[in-house]
Amino acid sequence: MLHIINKSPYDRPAFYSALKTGEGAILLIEDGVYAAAKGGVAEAKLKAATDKFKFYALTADLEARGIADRVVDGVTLVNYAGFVDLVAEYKTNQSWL
Amino acid sequence: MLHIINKSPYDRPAFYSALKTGEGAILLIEDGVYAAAKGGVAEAKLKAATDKFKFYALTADLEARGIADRVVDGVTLVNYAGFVDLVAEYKTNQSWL
Amino acid sequence: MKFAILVNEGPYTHQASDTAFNFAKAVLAQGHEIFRVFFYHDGVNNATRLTTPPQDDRNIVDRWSKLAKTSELDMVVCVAAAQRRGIVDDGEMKRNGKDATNLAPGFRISGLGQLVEAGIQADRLVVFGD
Amino acid sequence: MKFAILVNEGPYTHQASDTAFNFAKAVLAQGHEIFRVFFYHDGVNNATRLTTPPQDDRNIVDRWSKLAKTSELDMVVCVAAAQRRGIVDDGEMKRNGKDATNLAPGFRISGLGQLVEAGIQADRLVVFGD
Amino acid sequence: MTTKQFMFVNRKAPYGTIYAWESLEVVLIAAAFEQDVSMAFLDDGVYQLKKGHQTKGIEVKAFEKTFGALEDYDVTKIYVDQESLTERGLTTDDLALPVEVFSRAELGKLMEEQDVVLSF
Amino acid sequence: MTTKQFMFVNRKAPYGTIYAWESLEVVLIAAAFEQDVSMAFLDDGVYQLKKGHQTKGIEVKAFEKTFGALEDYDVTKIYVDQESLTERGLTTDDLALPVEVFSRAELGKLMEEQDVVLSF
Repeated sequence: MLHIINKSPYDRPAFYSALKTGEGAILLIEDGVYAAAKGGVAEAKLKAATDKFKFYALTADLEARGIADRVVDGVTLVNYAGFVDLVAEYKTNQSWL
Repeated sequence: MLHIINKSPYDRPAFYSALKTGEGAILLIEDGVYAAAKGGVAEAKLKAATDKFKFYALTADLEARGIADRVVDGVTLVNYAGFVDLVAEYKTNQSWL
Repeated sequence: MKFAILVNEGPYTHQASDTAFNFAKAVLAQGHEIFRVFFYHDGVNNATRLTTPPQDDRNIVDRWSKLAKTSELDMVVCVAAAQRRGIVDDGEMKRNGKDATNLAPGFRISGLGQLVEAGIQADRLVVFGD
Repeated sequence: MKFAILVNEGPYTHQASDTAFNFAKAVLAQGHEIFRVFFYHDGVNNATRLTTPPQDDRNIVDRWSKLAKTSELDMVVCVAAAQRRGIVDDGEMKRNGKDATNLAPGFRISGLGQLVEAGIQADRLVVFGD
Repeated sequence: MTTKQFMFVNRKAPYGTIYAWESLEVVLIAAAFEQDVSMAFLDDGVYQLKKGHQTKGIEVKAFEKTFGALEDYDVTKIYVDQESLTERGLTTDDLALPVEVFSRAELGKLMEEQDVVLSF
Repeated sequence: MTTKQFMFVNRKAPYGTIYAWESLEVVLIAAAFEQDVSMAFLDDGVYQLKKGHQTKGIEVKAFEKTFGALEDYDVTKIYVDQESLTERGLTTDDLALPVEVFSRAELGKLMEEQDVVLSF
């Protein structure tokens, strides 16, 4: 399934909570994209989960926050059309609000 | 100074952030009162800080959440009048939103 | 494919309404259908025609209204959530003894059943909130 | 002692407005003075007279209006935040070409300077938000 | 009518925000539409189930009673995350209604089987 | 007019919510009232200062330029929490304006000296 995360991993437990559910795809949007930034504490957690999850991040949100040039390797960038495609691809999606 | 915390320690970093600032008084209100509940992970953090901070919690918020009967020792219960008194007592207060 | 969208936060304060709007446009651009956009919790505040945002900023309410018109979107505001927060159409004004309305064009007020129906009828429901 | 209160969230969604209200009542009951209550961010949504909460629930807007009347509170809504969110009085209606108002009794719309002034004039400023 | 699997994921504490209460209203409507409804409680959402809410002091309506009505609506699939309980020092004895306790990974599997997941 | 020490504490990321932007509006007004203004950035608030905001894609107004205007308003006390930077992999080179970096305990002392602390 597709997990949609819009919260910073430094401010809310949403990202880590979703990681514990097992497997699938995780799309980072809004403040959730901070989980995809290199150099932070969250980087290691994301990398450790790449065997279970495919990671995506919304380009527009990365750009807005000035971190589009420091995305962790293994995270696929998508635009809003790619967001729609991901939702269509997975039968079930969940927003971790 | 008086630090006012209205966020659950399990959902936001506000409580732990305030603890790191040094010393003074901490008033727990709204979802912040979960930091004063016995048995949770936050209990040890609160207890470890009692040498630096005086802890208070708003009774009405503890009661609403059904945890008024399991408050960690060393936390003083106050009503809204006590909340006002605390604000008056300390020259500076800060809400950790 | 048929999409439904749930918006749970009001305009400007949270990015939820912005993201939902950009997602909705992309759904349509990809050739999919939008069965319904449902506004719940503070999301009902997207439906007031009384906002006047700064001129150099986007007009969140207007662009939802315009998208509803050009793409024949069904945009539904939850009646219970709207009553709590003061979003009023003619019917609600009369029923609740109010003296004004503020519902923007393209929105209609209805029950939560419309959200559940959207979940049933659409192939995908996506939630935007805080 | 002179208190000022800042309310940053709207009614019902967050507890901020409830806590601020109970705090304000206690301030007055303790014999202190309230210099001003300022509504900012989504807090401006406390100032709409168009809400109709369920009958078994508290009426957040009305009780602020009543407290303002009985205790002669100065309740100020930030104009810039109000414009973004659609809180309108007669002056704003005319200035921005709107066709309705929704400001509740006891509130007035003014600038952010009123918040800074409250910080300067009051002995204590307490912030309620999310 | 088509019957779908609706899961309501509750991750927020009660009373600090209205999400728990307004979410419960959707659950009841979905049940009235005879959908296959389940509720999952994790993170601070488990606090919603803590028994003994006394909200008179904060002047906010308590909704503990409404949880009691869930069974009348045939909503009996109430799933709770073990780890979230443990972290908060709670056990099922503290909760206002009977629940099934799962690991986070088991909850993940249940989520995956749903048609619609609504989170508040 | 009385001059007081106003500290604005910023702990929220930009763009996900409007708090950072509307907070900055208060800072400018407080400066216009010739108050002794300082800004503290900690937790996710440090992300507000990250340079290179490109908000065209999300269609939201960028406010990085407004930070540049702070100096014109004589707002030069910009305090940043070292631990918050480190946790996020940021250094002062990543920031849009010159700042003073402090430990959390030092920031606590600065907060304590204030007359009014506004947090957003």
